[in-house]
Order: sequence, then structure tokens, then C-alpha cells
Amino acid sequence: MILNRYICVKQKGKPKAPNPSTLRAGSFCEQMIECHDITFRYPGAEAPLFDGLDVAIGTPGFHALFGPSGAGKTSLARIISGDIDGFAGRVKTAGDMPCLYTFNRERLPGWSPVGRHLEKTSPPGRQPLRDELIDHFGLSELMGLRYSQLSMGQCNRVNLLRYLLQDFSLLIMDESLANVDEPTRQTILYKIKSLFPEAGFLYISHNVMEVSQFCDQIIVVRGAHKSPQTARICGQDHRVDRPLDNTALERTMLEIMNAA
Amino acid sequence: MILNRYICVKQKGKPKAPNPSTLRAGSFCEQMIECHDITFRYPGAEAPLFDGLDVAIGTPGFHALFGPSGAGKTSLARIISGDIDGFAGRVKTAGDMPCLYTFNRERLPGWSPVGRHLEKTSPPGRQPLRDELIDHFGLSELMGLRYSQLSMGQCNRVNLLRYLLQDFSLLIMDESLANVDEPTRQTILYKIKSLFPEAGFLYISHNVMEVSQFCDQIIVVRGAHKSPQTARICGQDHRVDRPLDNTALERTMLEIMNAA
Amino acid sequence: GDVMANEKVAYRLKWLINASTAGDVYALGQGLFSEQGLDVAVKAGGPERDAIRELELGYAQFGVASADQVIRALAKGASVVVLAQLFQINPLQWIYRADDFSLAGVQDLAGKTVGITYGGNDETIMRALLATAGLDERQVRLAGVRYDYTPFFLKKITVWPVYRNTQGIFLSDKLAAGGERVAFFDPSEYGIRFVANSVVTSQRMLDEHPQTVARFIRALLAGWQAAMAPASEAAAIRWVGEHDRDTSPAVMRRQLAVTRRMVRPDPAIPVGRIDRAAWQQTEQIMLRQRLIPGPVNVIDRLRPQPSH
Amino acid sequence: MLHRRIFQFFIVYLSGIGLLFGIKLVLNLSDYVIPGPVGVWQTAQTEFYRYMGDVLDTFAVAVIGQMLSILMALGVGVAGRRATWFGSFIKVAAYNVQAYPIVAIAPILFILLGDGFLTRLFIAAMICYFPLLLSVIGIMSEPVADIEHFYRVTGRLRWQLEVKIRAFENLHKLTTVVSGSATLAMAGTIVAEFIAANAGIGYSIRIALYQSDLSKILVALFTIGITLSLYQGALELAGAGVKKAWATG
Amino acid sequence: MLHRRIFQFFIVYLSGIGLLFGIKLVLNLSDYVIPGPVGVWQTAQTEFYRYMGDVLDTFAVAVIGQMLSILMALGVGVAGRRATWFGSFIKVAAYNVQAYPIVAIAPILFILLGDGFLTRLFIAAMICYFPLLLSVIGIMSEPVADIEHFYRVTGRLRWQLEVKIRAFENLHKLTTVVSGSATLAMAGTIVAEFIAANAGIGYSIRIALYQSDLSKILVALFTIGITLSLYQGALELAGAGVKKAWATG
Ligand SMILES: Nc1ncnc2c1ncn2[C@@H]1O[C@H](COP(=O)(O)OP(=O)(O)OP(=O)(O)O)[C@@H](O)[C@H]1O
Ligand SMILES: Nc1ncnc2c1ncn2[C@@H]1O[C@H](COP(=O)(O)OP(=O)(O)OP(=O)(O)O)[C@@H](O)[C@H]1O
Ligand SMILES: Cc1ncc(C[n+]2csc(CCO)c2C)c(N)n1
Ligand SMILES: [Mg+2]
Ligand SMILES: [Mg+2]
Repeated sequence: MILNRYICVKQKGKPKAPNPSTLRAGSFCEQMIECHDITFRYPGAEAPLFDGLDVAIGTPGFHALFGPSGAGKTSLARIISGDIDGFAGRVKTAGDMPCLYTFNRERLPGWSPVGRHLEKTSPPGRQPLRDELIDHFGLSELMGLRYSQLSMGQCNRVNLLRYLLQDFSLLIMDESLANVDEPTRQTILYKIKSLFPEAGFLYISHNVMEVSQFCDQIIVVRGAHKSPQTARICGQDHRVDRPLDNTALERTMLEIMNAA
Repeated sequence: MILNRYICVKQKGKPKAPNPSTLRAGSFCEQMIECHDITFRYPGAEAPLFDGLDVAIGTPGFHALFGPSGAGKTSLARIISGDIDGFAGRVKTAGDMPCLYTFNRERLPGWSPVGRHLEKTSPPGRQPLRDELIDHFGLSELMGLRYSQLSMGQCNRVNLLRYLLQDFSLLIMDESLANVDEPTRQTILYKIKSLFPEAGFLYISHNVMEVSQFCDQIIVVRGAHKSPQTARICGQDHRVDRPLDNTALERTMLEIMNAA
Repeated sequence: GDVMANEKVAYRLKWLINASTAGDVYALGQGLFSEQGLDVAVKAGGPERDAIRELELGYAQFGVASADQVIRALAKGASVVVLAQLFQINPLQWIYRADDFSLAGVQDLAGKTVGITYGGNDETIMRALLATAGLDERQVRLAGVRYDYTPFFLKKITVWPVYRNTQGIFLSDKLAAGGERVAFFDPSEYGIRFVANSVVTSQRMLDEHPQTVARFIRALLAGWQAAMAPASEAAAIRWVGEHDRDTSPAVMRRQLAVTRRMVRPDPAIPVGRIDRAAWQQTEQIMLRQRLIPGPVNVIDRLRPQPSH
Repeated sequence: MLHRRIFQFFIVYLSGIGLLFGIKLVLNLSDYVIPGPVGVWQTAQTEFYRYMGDVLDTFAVAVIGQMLSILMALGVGVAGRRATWFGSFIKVAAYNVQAYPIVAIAPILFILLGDGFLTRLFIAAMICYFPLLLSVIGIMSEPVADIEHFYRVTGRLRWQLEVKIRAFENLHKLTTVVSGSATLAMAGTIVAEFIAANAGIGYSIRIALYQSDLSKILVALFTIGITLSLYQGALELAGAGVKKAWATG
Repeated sequence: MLHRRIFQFFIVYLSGIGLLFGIKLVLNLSDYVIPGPVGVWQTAQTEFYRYMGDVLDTFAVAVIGQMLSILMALGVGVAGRRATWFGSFIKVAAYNVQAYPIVAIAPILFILLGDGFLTRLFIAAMICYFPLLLSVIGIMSEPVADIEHFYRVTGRLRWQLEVKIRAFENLHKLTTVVSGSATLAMAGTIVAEFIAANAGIGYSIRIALYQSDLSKILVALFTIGITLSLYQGALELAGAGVKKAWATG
């Protein structure tokens, strides 16, 4: 199978991570995300969700977390972002700035209109960026509305937008655009990739085509009963100004579907 | 443009609905969904969301509501299901049984495990159906879990499942499977179509391919500023046991994308 | 000669303003205090108030307290002195329905349910009474009571403590309206001379402002003397009525009549006379009932009556 | 709206007084135990206006006391919302202070505050604040994760914002308990007047009690009830207004 | 957990008493106005066990009263949660009854219930139920749309279910207010004993007040406080247990 060429998993019990002392010293070229030998069981759950799971993504860029519903994408994301603790193993992310996690059920405060909320939550000096994002996210006409007046996809977009205005080294987007229409979603993804070339993104989505097309590395979470528990696939990492190789895209999609 | 061939809208001010008296008498072959001259403005909103909108779907089957985020799909769905009132115009749905509306943010009660909840909410005699659906929805292993222990997609599936067990003539599914992975989603859609051939479904989704492939009629909501406000496209209405005509599918997708 | 312009002092009463405080409000209303150069704030009392505490805290310069309060305070080191004794006869008595039985002696209490306020001076008085007759709690059923007369109305308690000059009047009116007659059981008839309301101040006040004290007591006793004179009844009713809006003048007139008998039982005795023997007896009773740990020599705290 | 409340109050009041008259009839009690309708009516005619004045006096104190207690409850609730040592200490303190019946600490209050307006206000606020506190602590100690997440991960969740979010999300519960606490403020002020004042309807009730005049008490209860029903209605309207203003203004 | 509460209670109590002693020192007050440490200690030695017995007596009534009031609050809250005529009527009735200060209706209670256990229980429940009611009404009248939708559209939303959903979703608030209401039940019972009974710590406090004996009151407050802190702690543990059991059991 072609699949094997693309899986770059670390087998449990065979750590391939660099020497920890080197890591600590900081001289080693840091991995963007590095999870090593993660074991985690939800309190009250029978079986562990992750058992010696390893994940590594080397460089910044637009990456994805993919996998069937219930496989553990959200859980892994929250472990990486530090939202969940109580797991065994080691997690590291690169960069001086925080790793932020955003998900599609977030709500905005109800007392102020969207525009004011965005103003109040953007760090100084980001007004141009904010205006640009509002425009490209198709939100210009909603700035006077409140949370309760937004449609689901509108709320998702505003939510993602406010995170993009923050300082981060890594932004994990948990189905952040799941309720947005495809054209808008594409515009948004292209825009993010062109505006934040230095940052790391981890995009959780159930859309295999989208993930294949836009993402650089795709971590497929396969569930605890499969071994290895994750697979890494290389995506097309497409940008708006480049041609898209449709055959390669389809191959990536196939690989992902096989791995999942 | 090919588009025009497929748009079967009713122009505002030119009602093409059958004579009301005939309708009332019930002798006329009922439309599955019929919205006539709907005008609706959210309280506090500046402009009306719908202004003389017409929608008609003739027969039961698996239909879709499609359109950009914020176009008014949710609003129209809630008007059809009777969840929103305060609109002008006429709405009718066929059938003796209720029209149910379900959306993807619904939560399950937290005090009982999913299995017990499904047992308690399914009408008598539906146990076989329930078991079959649980199996095909990939939920068998979750019956002992509670709401707070479900992943997003798992919760969405359980939620949709409990609606399918109810009595309904028309079920409107507002992004009900938006957080479910593609293979599971396809299995679910095929299953629904084969198990409920007599019922009407209105499926809201942002996935143009899925909508084109699975749905019979696709109502595209285009926003208040466009005229006509909706377009109706015929989809492939694909079933698991039939061949899928890929060219036709692509044409449908194109039509939808043009209409939106 | 030494009249100063409007020296401000506060005077804390023991109870709400009613016929029992006629002299106090009379002195105020008729301007007797201001004639003495005093600007007196006469403040109503109540069960949660304590004039002696207020003297020490400086919230009041003069007050009204019953003898048991004075003795308790002395036992705990308060430096209080008694300037005048307003009631020569303690108005605390027990009311009962005359048609049901009659109480001609302490012995007759046997078998009755007698109301007392636990912790109050009526408890002390009743216990002293019972002791004089050699009765104990097995023979007389003591029952705790409060301001709510319902148990008496419902005959659950048949002998009920009242202030004869105020509550005694309207209770007999109420029962009379229901066709019932009442009678009173008066401890002083059986040798119990437990002292009631007296005027007190602090030793420091007396030491530092003797003139003010003298002028205050002069005006106050003049007020009481005048208020108790039948001729000034109308004025007394007027000044009391200004505060006590819930009692009709007719009832007040009868309340005043009884009050008069207790403040001036004998025209020969000046208003405000301190009955030293009664004070001594009060201390003895309290000692015997172990309400104070040891003698306080209250006699030493009684200031000779100023002449006026 | 308001006239519905008044109507409902009349039903409540008349049922209560009807019950009393019923008991009187059945047990054949004399007028000094339970007054008859005629006696109550006569008393109403002579005392109603005076009592209405007293009630308004009480009412003014109650309104100030209510505001004070809302502030106290917010302060203590916000300080005690966390499950930390300090939070639990604040709660222990607040709960203990409340458990001591006002009647027991009245002498101490007199020592500390004298016997003026302040004491009255303080007692009213003490009686009113605790129920508010319980609600506020319940609301303030429960995170609204979907909204707070953003602020927390971006380091913006200062306590003011946390309080604002939780208050907004529980606005309905807060307005219910705040407008309901008017009742407590009124009861508290009356108790305070009963113990410590020489004005207000509480004081009048005390005198009526000392005189064993149930007619007067029944009339006083009527004036209290009608005033309160009106205030209650007004507060609920105001609460609805606040909700609307904050959600859309 | 519990011993932390006791420790915190000691801090609160000792600060309070320290403040009093401080005032005594600064103003040079006699033992009559504020007793000295020695006097309080002696009183504690002679009265502690008796008062502890009284407090336990009071406590027993308070616990029953609290249960009663929880039931009453749930009943009235559920009945009054809707914005209908009946709902608003229930509220008007409940609010009015609360506004009438217990002291004023004590005579009526006496006629109806006598001066024993029942009156004590009733007053305790009355004082305790209202704050509970406010919370319950606030919670019960606010829909939980995301969960109720399914039941509503499928015609299954009977009131029991509605109440269950709203209670479950607000379990934290409910347990906070229920466990906090223990304090109110205790205060209520003490007030009841103060105004209408012949047993319990409230009655002992009343006697101490008549005797102007602040030492006794301070000892009584100590016994009340320590009992309550323990009960409070126990209730909070129980609340946490309920939450856990309902959410996972
Ligand atoms: N309560 C409301 N008050 C005012 N405006 C509202 C309200 N709810 C929705 N709207 C507006 O109505 C429009 C349609 O909203 P609706 O939720 O129907 O969109 P939708 O097509 O379902 O979008 P999505 O795909 O993002 O869910 C949006 O522009 C939204 O801003
Ligand atoms: N709080 C919890 N307690 C116990 N089990 C949990 C809890 N949360 C999630 N799980 C379980 O952990 C597994 C992974 O959940 P997770 O939410 O990470 O999945 P996911 O990959 O994000 O799925 P989806 O695509 O549906 O969002 C699921 O099977 C779920 O049942
Ligand atoms: C003499 C007396 N003191 C206090 C209260 C009332 N009270 C004590 S705690 C509390 C708050 C909760 O309702 C209330 C009202 C009363 N009724 N009577
Ligand atoms: Mg997830
Ligand atoms: Mg929608």
C-alpha cells in the first residue's frame, strides 16, 4: 500500500524524540508540536483514550487534525493546548507566544455588538488587520449585531476572527468553520495562510478535501484500538496564488481516507 | 446560462399556488412544503430577512436547504416548523404527523446515559428501528455514556437518532451532521433514505457535494437582496443501491454553486 | 444664677412613652427643662434598650431603670447612681378573671397557672412571693409569657403579669367588652416592695456636672409633681398623647388615675422619694435568688433627694 | 399589570382574613381574641391613613436597605465565589454573621452604632442581604465556559469581566431574586423598627401588639401588603427593562 | 474540609469578640456594658453544656424546618414559575406572606398552632423558605432551550420533566442555596424561639437579654456558630455528593 510511505509514526516504546537535555537547552531546532508517549483516560471511562500516543509536527504552517467522530481529536487538541491535564507523557509546543485552542461552540458575550467586542479584544495596533479580516470573512455588515442575532456560521466566523487577532504561536481550530459555507470557508483559509505565514495552525475538520487541499501536515487520529494511534500524511498546502495539482490532491485524499 | 432551466421560483406578486378553497377542501394533491409570499423581519433588525419569499416542494423525499452562511436557512426552517411566528404569508406542510425541527446545538439531558434516554424517548414498538439505527449510526458502544462524555459528532448523531424515532411527516435537520465525519455521515444518509421512503426531509448542510448527491430537491436560499430569493435545483437523489452518475453530480454541484 | 443656655442632655426611658412616663413628657412639654437651661432629648425605651449601658457609652446622661437593673449593673462594676424613685408602689401586678376565682392571698396561687417573664423582674417578684408563702414550683405552675396576651385570652394561663396602670386598664376594658370582670393580684400587699422605675445617672456625671444633675432632677420632679396633680390632667394627657397616639384620652385618664396612686400614694411623701428600705429589700431578694453573686450595697448608691 | 397585582393581593388578603373570621366563628372566640369584621372595619377607617404614612416611612428605609444589601451581597458573593481558602472563609464569615439572630445581636449593635437611623438600616440590610448572597454566590461560582474560554486563554479574564459574564448569563435569575428581595427588605425594616426604632410601621405594630389590638395589626398588614405589591410590580417592570436594555441597548 | 471550617469559624468568632474587647479597653467600659474575657470564660464554663443542649434542640427543629421549607419552596416555585395569571398569583401570595413580619403574626400563629413545637417549626420554615423560593422561581422560570426543544416539539414536555431539566442544569446553584439555607433555618428557629417558644437557644438568649447578660449571649453565639459551621460543612459535602451522583451515577 502506498499508505506506508506516508505514515511517520513513532512506535510506542521506541522514543525517537531528541535527547531531553538538548531540548531543554533550547539549542535544538524545536518541533512545532511534539507529543510523546501520551496516555490519557477520561475520569470514569473504562479504557484509555490514548495509550502511548506520539505526534510530531516539525514546522509552523497550516496543519490538520483529522479522524472519525469520537476518535479523540478534541481531546488531543485540549491536551496540546494545556486545557486538559491529568495525562501521562510529554507535550511541547514551540514559540514564545501561547498556544490557543478555539472551538465552534464558543459564544460571544451578549451585552455588546460584535464590532465593539472585536475592538475591545484586539491588542493595540491590530486595527488594520482586524478590518482586513472582517472584510474577508464577510462580516462587515454584522458589526452592529449582537451574539443572539447571529446565525451559526456568522458566530463561528466572528469567534475565529477574534482569536486570529491575538498573540499566538499555535492556534488550534476545533471545527471552527464547520458551520460556514464552502466559498466563504475557502476565502478564509486562503486569507489565514497568507496573513500568518509564520504561525502554526492545527485545523480540525471533517472535510477531507479541504484538509487535503489546504493543509501541510495532516495528523490522522485513528482511535485507541488501532495501532499506531496516529498517522501523519502530507497535504497539498495549497495557496491562492499557486496552481492546484488535482491528481496529487486526490491521492492525498485517498491516503487520508485509508489512514482514518 | 443553464441555471435558468432549473430555477422554479415563483415571482413575488404572482401567486401560482392553487386556489385556497381547493386546498382547504383537501382534494388537491398537497405539496410537501409550501411557503407563499413569506415576509419576515427579526424584531430589531433593520431590513426584512425575507420579502415575499416563495418555496414549494411537491413530494416527500430527501430534500435540502442550501445557501451561504447568514442567508436565512435556519430562519426559514423555523418558520416552516412553526418555531418562529410573526411572519406574513402562508406556510403549509403536508401530512398528518408533525413537522419536527432539529439542530446541531441541541443537548441531551445529563442525568441518564444515552441508551436509557433513547429507550425512554422512543415510542412503543420502535425498538427494532432504534437498534438498527444505533448500529448504523456507529453508536452501539456509547449507550452507557452520558451527554457530558460524548464528542461533538457523537452528540449530533444521538440527537438526530432520537428524532428519527419520533412520528413526523417532515423532519428538518439543521446542520445535524455537520460535526460528523464523512463516511459515517454517508452511511447515515443512505440509511435514512432507505428506512423512511415515505417521509419528508429537509436537510440543511454546507456541503455542496453531499447535498447534490443525496438530495432530491435543493432549495437554495440566496439572501434578501437577491431576486428571486430562492432557487430550486434538482439533485441526484442517490441511493446506496444505484449507480451514481458523476457528470450529473458535477452539473448539479455547479448549478447549486451558481445559484447560491 | 448658674443657668446656662440650653445644655444638651439625653434622657433614656425604660419603656415606651405612655401614662407611666407622664411626668417626663410633662416636664419636657411644659418647658420645665428649658427653664433650667437644659435641652433634653426624652427617648422612649423598650426591652432591647438599657439606660445604664447608654449612660456609660455616653449615648444618654440620664435614664430610667428598675431596681433590679441597677443592682445587676452594680454587681458588674457599673458606676451608676440613683437620683430619684418615680414609683413608690411597683405597678407590676397580676391580672385574672374575677369570675373564675379570687386571689385573697399568696396561698391561693396554688394550682393556678401563673405567667412570668423568665429573666424579667416579674419572675423575681413572683419567686419572692412564693417563698414568703412557702409555695414551690410543684404547687404553682409557672409559665413563660411575652407581650402576646393570647394565652391569657384563651385561658391557657389564668394569672398574667401586667403593669397595673397601663396594660391593666385596657385589658380590663377588653374583657369587660366581652362581659368578663377582672381583678388584680398586687405583691406589695403581701410585703414585697420590689422597687420599680427610678431615675439614674452615672457617678462621673454626678462628679463632673453636679449642677446639671441638680437642675435636671429639679425640673423632672417638678414635672412629675405637676403631672400627678389632678388639676393638670388635661395637660398631662396632651403631652403623653403627643407620643402615644394609640390610646384614647378617656383610657389615658384612667391610666393616669392609677399612676397617681402609685407615684403619690400619700400626699405627705414627696414625688421622687427614695424608699431606702424597699431598695434594701430588693437587694436582699436578689441575693437570696442568687441573681447577683454578692452584696452590692445599693444603699450607698442612693443619692439624697435634692430639695426643691 | 399593576392592577392585576393589586387584585391578586386583595384575593390573598381577603382569604387570610376570611380564614381568621372563620376560626373565630367556629371556635366561638370573643372579640378580644380575634376581632370581628365590624371592629376591623372601624379600625381601618380611623387608622388607615396614619398607617399608610408609617408604611411609606418604612418603605423609604427599606429601599435604601435593599440597595445596601444588594451591594453587600454582590461584594461578598464576588469575594466568596472561589473555592479557595479565602473564598470559603468569606462564606463562613457571612453565613455565621447571618445565623446570629438579629434580636440577639441588637444590644451589641446598639453599643456599636447607637440607636438611630443607622441601626435600623443595618438590621434591614442584614436580613435582606443573605438570600441575595446565596443566589449571587451560586451564580458567581459557576463558570460559563463557552464564553469565558476566550478571555481565559488570552489572559483577559479579570474578575470584573468574569462577574460581568456570569451576571449577564444569569440576568433573569438575578432580577428575580433582586426584585423578590424587596419583600425581605421590607420585612427586615419592620423587624428593625420593631426592635430599634420609634417610627415606621414596625413600631406601630409593636405598640398594637403591646395593646393586644389585632384589628390594628390586620390593618397594618393590609397597608404593608398593598405597598409591597405595588413596589414588587414596579421592580419586576424595572427588571424586565434592565434585561432588555442590557441585551439590546 | 470540616476542620478548615471550624478553624475559619474560630477566626470569625475571635475577631468579633476581639473587637468587642478592644472597644471595652479603649472606652474603658465596665463589665456590665461589655464583659471582660475572664467573665466570658467563666460564663462559658458554667453555661456551655446547657447552651449546647439548647442549640441541639434548636438544631433539630431547624433541620426539620429546613426540609419543610425546601419542599415549600419547590412547590411554590414550580407552581409560580410560569408567567400566567396563576403563576403571578402564587408569587403575589408567597411574597406577601413573607413580607408580614413574623413578630406581627405571632399572635395569630399562637391561636392556630399553640406555643409549642409546631409554631417553632412553622416560623423557622417561613423564614427559611423565602430565599429558597426566590432562587427556585428564578431557575424554574428560565427555559433551557437546547435541551427542552426536543421534548417540546415531540409533545413530551410535562411539568415534571421541565422541572427536572431545569433543576439538573442549575444543580450547582440549587445546592448552594439549599445548603446555605441551613443558616436561615437556624436563624429562623432562633427567632421563633425568641418570640414564641419556651425552649431552645433562642429562648435562652431572650432570658439572657432580660438579664442584660452579654457574656451569656456571647457564649450562646459561640455554640450556635460552631454547630452551624459543622452542619454547613456537612451539607456542602452532601451537595457535592448529590451533584456527583446525579451527573454520573
Ligand atoms: N434573533 C435574531 N435577531 C435579528 N437577526 C437575526 C436573528 N437571528 C438571525 N438573524 C439574522 O438573520 C440572518 C439569517 O440567519 P439564519 O440563522 O437564518 O442564517 P443561516 O442561513 O441559518 O446561516 P448559517 O448557515 O450561518 O447558520 C442572519 O444574517 C442573522 O444575522
Ligand atoms: N468528559 C468525558 N468523559 C469521558 N469520556 C469522554 C469525555 N469527553 C470525551 N469522551 C470520549 O472520548 C472520545 C473522544 O472524544 P473527542 O471529543 O476527543 O472526540 P473527537 O475526535 O473530537 O470527536 P468529534 O469529531 O465527534 O468531535 C469519545 O469517544 C468520547 O466518548
Ligand atoms: C424578630 C425577627 N427577627 C428576624 C426576622 C426575620 N429574619 C431572620 S433571618 C431573615 C432572612 C430570611 O428571610 C429574616 C426575614 C423576623 N421575621 N423576626
Ligand atoms: Mg471534537
Ligand atoms: Mg443556520
